[in-house]
Amino acid sequence: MPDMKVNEKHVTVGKQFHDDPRMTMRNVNVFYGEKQAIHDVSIDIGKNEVMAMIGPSGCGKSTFLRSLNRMNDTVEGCRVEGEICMDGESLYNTKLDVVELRARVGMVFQKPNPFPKSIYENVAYGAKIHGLADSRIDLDEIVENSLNKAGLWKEVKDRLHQPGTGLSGGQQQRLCIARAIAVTPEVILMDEPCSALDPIATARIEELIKELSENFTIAIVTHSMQQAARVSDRTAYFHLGQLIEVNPTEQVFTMPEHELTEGYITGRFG
Amino acid sequence: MPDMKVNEKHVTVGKQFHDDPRMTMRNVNVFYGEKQAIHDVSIDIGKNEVMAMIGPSGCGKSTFLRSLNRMNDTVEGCRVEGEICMDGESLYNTKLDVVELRARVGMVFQKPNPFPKSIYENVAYGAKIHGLADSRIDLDEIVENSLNKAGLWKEVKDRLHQPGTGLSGGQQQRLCIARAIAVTPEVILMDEPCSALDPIATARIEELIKELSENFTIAIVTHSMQQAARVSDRTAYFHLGQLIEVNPTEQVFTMPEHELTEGYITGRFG
Amino acid sequence: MQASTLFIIIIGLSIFGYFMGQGRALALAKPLGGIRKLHSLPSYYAAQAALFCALPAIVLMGLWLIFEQPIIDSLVMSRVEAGGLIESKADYNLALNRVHNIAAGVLSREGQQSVVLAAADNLNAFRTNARLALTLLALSLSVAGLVLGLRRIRPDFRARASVEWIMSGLLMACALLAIFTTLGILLSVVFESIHFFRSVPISEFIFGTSWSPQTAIRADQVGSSGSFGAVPLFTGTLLISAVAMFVAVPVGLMSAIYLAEYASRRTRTLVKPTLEILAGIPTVVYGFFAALTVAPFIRNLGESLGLDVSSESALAAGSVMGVMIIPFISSLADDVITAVPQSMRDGSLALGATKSETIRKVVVPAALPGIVGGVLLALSRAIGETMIVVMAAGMAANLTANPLDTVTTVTVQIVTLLTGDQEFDSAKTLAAFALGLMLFVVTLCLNIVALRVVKKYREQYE
Amino acid sequence: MNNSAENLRRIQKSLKKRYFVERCFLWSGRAAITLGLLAVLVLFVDITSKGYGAFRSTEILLDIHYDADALGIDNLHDEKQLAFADWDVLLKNALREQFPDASGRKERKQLYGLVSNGAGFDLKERLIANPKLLNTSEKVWIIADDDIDTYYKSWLSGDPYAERMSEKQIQWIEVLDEQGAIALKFSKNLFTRGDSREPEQAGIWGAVMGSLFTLAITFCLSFPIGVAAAIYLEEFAPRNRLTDFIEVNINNLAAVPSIIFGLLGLAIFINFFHVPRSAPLVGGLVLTLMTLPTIIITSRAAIKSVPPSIREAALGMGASRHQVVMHHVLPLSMPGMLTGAIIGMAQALGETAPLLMIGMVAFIVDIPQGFTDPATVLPVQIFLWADSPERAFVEKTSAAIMVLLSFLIVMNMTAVWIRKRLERRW
Amino acid sequence: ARENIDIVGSSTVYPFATVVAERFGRATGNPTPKIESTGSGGGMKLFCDGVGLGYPDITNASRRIKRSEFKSCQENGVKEIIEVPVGFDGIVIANSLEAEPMSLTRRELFLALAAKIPGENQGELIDNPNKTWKDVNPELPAVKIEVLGPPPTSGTRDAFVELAMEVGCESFPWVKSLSKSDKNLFKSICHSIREDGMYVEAGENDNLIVQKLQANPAALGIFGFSFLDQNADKVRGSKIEGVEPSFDNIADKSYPVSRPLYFYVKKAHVGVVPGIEAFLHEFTSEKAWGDEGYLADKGMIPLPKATRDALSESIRNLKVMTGQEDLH
Ligand SMILES: Nc1ncnc2c1ncn2[C@@H]1O[C@H](COP(=O)(O)OP(=O)(O)OP(=O)(O)O)[C@@H](O)[C@H]1O
Ligand SMILES: Nc1ncnc2c1ncn2[C@@H]1O[C@H](COP(=O)(O)OP(=O)(O)OP(=O)(O)O)[C@@H](O)[C@H]1O
Ligand SMILES: [Mg+2]
Ligand SMILES: [Mg+2]
Ligand SMILES: O=P([O-])([O-])[O-]
Repeated sequence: MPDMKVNEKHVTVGKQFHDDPRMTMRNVNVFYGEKQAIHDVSIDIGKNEVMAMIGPSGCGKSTFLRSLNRMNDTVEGCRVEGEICMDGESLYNTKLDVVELRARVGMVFQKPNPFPKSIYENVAYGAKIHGLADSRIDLDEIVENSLNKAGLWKEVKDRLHQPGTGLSGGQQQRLCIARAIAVTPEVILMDEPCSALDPIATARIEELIKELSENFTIAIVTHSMQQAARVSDRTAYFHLGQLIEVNPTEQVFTMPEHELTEGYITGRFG
Repeated sequence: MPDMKVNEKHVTVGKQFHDDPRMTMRNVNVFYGEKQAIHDVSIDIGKNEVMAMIGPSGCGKSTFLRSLNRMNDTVEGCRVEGEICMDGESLYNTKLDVVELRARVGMVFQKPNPFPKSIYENVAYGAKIHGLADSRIDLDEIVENSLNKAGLWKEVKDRLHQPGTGLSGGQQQRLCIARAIAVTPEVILMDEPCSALDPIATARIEELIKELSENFTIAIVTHSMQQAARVSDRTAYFHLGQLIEVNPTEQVFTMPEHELTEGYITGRFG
Repeated sequence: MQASTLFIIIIGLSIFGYFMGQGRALALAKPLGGIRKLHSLPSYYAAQAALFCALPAIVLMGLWLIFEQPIIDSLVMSRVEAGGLIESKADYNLALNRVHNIAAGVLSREGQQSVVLAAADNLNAFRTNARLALTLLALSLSVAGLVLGLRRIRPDFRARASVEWIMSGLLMACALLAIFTTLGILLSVVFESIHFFRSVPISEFIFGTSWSPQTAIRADQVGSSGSFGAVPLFTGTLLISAVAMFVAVPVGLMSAIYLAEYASRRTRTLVKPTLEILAGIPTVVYGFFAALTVAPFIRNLGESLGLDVSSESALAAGSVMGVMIIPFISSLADDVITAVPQSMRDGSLALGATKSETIRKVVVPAALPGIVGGVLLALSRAIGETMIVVMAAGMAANLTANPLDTVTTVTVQIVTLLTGDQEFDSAKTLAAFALGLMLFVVTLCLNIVALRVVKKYREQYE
Repeated sequence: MNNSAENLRRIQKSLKKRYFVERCFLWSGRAAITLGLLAVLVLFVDITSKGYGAFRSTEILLDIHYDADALGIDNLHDEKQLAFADWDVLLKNALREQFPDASGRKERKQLYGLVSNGAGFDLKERLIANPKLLNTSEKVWIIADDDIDTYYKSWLSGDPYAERMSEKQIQWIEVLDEQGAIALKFSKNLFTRGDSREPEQAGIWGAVMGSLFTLAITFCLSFPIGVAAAIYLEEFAPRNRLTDFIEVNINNLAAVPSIIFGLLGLAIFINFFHVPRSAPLVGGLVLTLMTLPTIIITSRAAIKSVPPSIREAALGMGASRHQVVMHHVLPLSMPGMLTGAIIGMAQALGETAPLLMIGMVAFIVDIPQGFTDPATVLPVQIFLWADSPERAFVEKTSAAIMVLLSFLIVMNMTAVWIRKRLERRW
Repeated sequence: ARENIDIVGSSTVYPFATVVAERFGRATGNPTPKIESTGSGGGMKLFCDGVGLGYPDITNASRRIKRSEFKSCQENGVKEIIEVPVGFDGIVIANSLEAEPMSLTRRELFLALAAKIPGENQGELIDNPNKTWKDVNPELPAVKIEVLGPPPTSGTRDAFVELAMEVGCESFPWVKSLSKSDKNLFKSICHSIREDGMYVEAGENDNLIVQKLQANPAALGIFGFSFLDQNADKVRGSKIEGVEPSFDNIADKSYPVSRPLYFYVKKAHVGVVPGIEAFLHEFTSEKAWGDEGYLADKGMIPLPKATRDALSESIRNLKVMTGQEDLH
């Protein structure tokens, strides 16, 4: 990775903000104990927008993503400062019901983490706890639909009641995607959802993202720039915990504004 | 995924065998309980060869890879049939020393699994148990070298004694690679080693693979065909547990012999 | 109505409330387009109604049952007292008993004073009335709770939050119980200890090296040689516990490892519960075994080796105690070792580690907090164990580190002092409380240290 | 970095030693298991060899004549008559008839000493159950005195213990034996009666019921409370000084000598809440306090070992923390919690010391019918019998231990069965 | 309300009280009294805590009530106490049948077991130097002194000290004279048992001592007569002053080390808890505590007939203690 210095008091370049934002983040800092993992990030994610987040490994993409549905709460010693709002309501407001928030802001984790339960139970879980199904038939339908959308139905339809942990890596990843979309969240955060997927499955997921973006807001972390280019409206480039540049995806990949972004993009093709 | 049928008694097409093989597999079948995950696979991997394994998610790549250093032993209900030999010696020979085998055949798992120890301890672990270092200084050197090769040294050199589980996804993956190469195995099995890596880190690992392949044998599972094209000498295509085609990488990507391979390759770009 | 019947009725009512709540929630949801339109799952609305129905009524019942008797008694006795029969507390108690037994029909009514007879009748009347009142109150509270709980069911009512809030309260109350127990224990030993430290200086007790309560400090024995130095008791406890841990830790830990990592499932399901039997054999049995089988064996063995072994050696008591606490370590450690994710083992094995290396270097460290918990629990048991030592270790308070000698422990002294033939305010008996207090303080310190250490070496796996 | 060939050489060199360590490790595991099992075996064999004899008791066949006159009874429904009747007379008459050779006060007394002290009351019960027997005769197996029992058993095994027997008695027994009128029968008393001072009349049913009631209370309180406390501490409590304090406290409570819990129970439950002394209720409460730390500690260890990623997954789905606990953590840690319950309950089942303080170390004949009747428990019964002078109690003691162990095994098996069903490795 | 009689107290009296209780229960149809074995002191504490249903009706004791206890009883309102001596318990010194029979005097016992013994000179005290019985008396075997006995908290121990040690101690005239002049010193000489391992405090379980003796023939043990009675094939009682510890010898007082057993009844509870009077009568009936009574079968040594008769008279009248008795 090119050893470029980040200016001490950095300024994010590009179009950080959005006219019709669903989520607004202002001056967000995240710390793991002493260590600061996110520095002063301000950005909007618009309604029906797909926002891609790219950046070198360890730059804080997952951390930032996790702070959007307060999953960072579960990490001991992790602290979030600044303002993160969804539809104008602050997430870190003590009055906010974090459970409801997480039901509205779904998440697919970087490492697939299926429950040690059957495949069916894995997918049905969210629907069950949120009361999305009024009957067993509803539930079956939700499960089938979700697995179908995640491109896993055909592979697992004969073994729905076998443990989810007995699936292959990619299957687990798709299971986790199916599980997340089964509760039809309004915002979906995906942390490298296709990292373990073959091209065909990846295409399926990308299609899904497109489909979902018609109604929902999606933030996706990815290492594949092609993928970012294919699915996202805007792309944010992170570097060492700072948000360097946000711009329409087209522009980021063709004429990045910031030299760091350029370095990263060309480093790829160089 | 195109719904093409696999012929009942299939025949692998292409150049399955190698003149100077390090590992020879003949009629390998792998079962999880009742379910057969690998069907009658025969293939050679040559000395100083990089073999890429591709195929749709769930087709048995990880399973096959794991049977090459007998990691399948640890899965309850998993059974391997057929002959797998390294340098002419059968791996499933009861007399074979599986510890030595695994020291010689290193493995990087699909899901990064760092030990709940410090970063340093994670990398030094193999060297310590095998007694590869005579002194603390040797050990420090091994750790630094390995981390460097995996492209992680710069990021973690100030926090060597913090837990490896506190790293980002990509960092954990590189940590596991560093851990595997620290014991200098002769054969390295890598299960999607770059799935969570950004392009720069990926490039670093690919370079590493090239470097290692001068002396060693490498089998790599990957979903990125570009990656396969960049690093491998031959490519094996798996489908539903069967080995469909093995051919020089060039040929597989330009004019695959089997229609299934072609479907998979073009499905990607289509 | 009997309290138990009432209790069952309330529970029944609350079960009924549950189904009512569920039905109501479902009925509310239907026109809205399914339960997704409700804030919470129907079961939460139902649970909310059930809790509202049961909890207040049961709390009322509990309080009522605790205070009913004293209040009725004082009501009943106020007449008797007015009758001028009562001169002292003793009279009061007696009269009260008489009233109770007459009321219960155990004593005949013949020859009793009329005040007492009246009081007995009163008592019965009060009781009947009180029960009636309780029944009515509890049932109406329960029904009121039910109605309120049901009325609160609205599509936007945050039933889940409400139920979970109550549940959290209950959970916390359970955890706080530990504090109350501690408080209770302290209270039940502190006063007597203070009493004790009035006659024996605290410094002598803590630092004295001679324990010999045989010539106790009685009023008529000023200056005699009774001495209350607790040091030998604590070293004795330590010695025996050390011997016990020396037996239990290796055996327990190795058993756990073997069961979790090497043994077949079948062996494991058979052996683990078999070992657990060791924890349930009455300590009296162990005591006999230690005193009559192990101790002579060790003595004879020692003699044939030319060693001077006491016939009630710390070794005998300690090793038998060690056997008893094996399952505390083996079962607990087995559970936590089994819970370490397979991927940790895979990571190590793939690097060419042998199974034992994997276990020693990866699995056990990852499971360490749980294992330490088990070991601490076993150690605690060893320190607190009484019967074995009473029977096998004797009561000679020697200050020694030689396991072949006989020593005594704090618990032995507590038991003999408390159950022996004493005048009850003698320094001897009080010493038991002081010992209890001191043991409490010492183990508290040990535990604080242990907590620190565990925190430091904790390896959290993913 | 060292090159691969050099490393391989080193690895191969190290292997021998490492395999040696591996083998030692494996063998020490086997040795540990063997040791543990051996301990169980030794204790079992020891106890069984001492106790099996108690399951049969010596009985003597006598021809009993229910003589209303001798009894001084005319109405079997008159309580008063029944209470004052001299039931032993029936036995005495029967014995005198059987052995007319007994002459003189002393010999007579020895003769009457053949049968149990309480056997007269057994006849009373027999007669009341079947009033038609009055003034008729029947042959009845009468339970023998404990000394006779001890002698007869030792005599059968070829090593007679005759210290407490007179010449005459020995002769009589030989005669009875020839007639086939003395035999070992299954000891029904052992399983149907409460405590008694006469070993041949003593049974453990009272103690079994006492244990049952006591443990029912202990389990119903300590398991839910313990699990709840563990859940609170691991999953909900903020990590601060207070929770550290609670944690230390709980660990510390485990080390409190059990007798101190007895003191506590005495102060709180008996003196403050006026729970009746000697009742299973108070015993159960005290044992609850005593087993709570064990259950809490084991449950916490079990909860701790649930991988955090599972919690994350569920939280990420929008599950509340309570749902995470109920749906994931609890099912996954239940086997460990059951281990805690097994050990805790086993401990409670075998405990005597705290019961000393709350009056459960007592002589109680009547079988407890509820949670507030005076009762004793199995280990206390063992403790009391072990301290009795009568030698026949030695085998009774061991028999009681055997019963306690069976109780324990049945109790554990249930829990183990559940635990096994819940266990999984992930 | 409580219907059963509640008895607490001495573990020594426990086996006797329980027989009576059982017979009482079976014969009368009353609920069988509940008897706790708490030790004499513990029983006395419970007993004296007050009157009323929550407190025991009767306490057993293997020694007489102490003055301090009596006072405490009075203070807590337990004013009227009926004292019932029921019989004797012999304290025996026994060893395994495998070992040589022993014949000891109380002086020898004192010399073997005291912490300090009088030295050569008048008024001098030396740490007990005796290691073997031969050191005590050259005619005794050269066996190491090892005596298993009750701990200082036990009533049996107190009785042993008073009945054996103190008498042996008084065989030294200058010590005896101390009993008038310096009572404290006298007690500290005569009542202190050595703590250097020769005297092993073996707990209160007499059966355990018997079995330990069997396992260790070199040792002697101190315990109640009934245990000797039941284990005649294992242990043998040593002669004291040439007298064997047998039933008859204890009864006629020729065996010197025996102590009286008592129980105490709250008069206030008579008529409050049903059956107390009947229980008293059962316990003090000839068929129970008489020479041929069932208590004697259980190993209790009866009181002399005359004493019994006198007592049963006063018991029938529920005569209470006056506080003028000669209590310690
Ligand atoms: N432990 C197991 N038990 C049962 N079935 C298993 C287990 N592990 C894998 N399988 C099944 O075996 C088949 C092959 O799995 P494998 O992990 O080898 O796939 P893969 O090719 O590595 O896929 P991916 O690219 O998604 O990792 C899949 O159908 C999978 O569901
Ligand atoms: N639990 C933790 N404790 C301490 N440091 C952490 C923790 N998790 C992440 N970090 C550190 O914070 C930084 C950002 O991590 P993050 O996981 O957000 O990276 P990322 O951008 O997702 O990288 P990747 O692409 O490799 O997943 C990294 O330096 C990482 O080491
Ligand atoms: Mg990440
Ligand atoms: Mg895979
Ligand atoms: O229990 P005792 O008081 O008789 O020793």
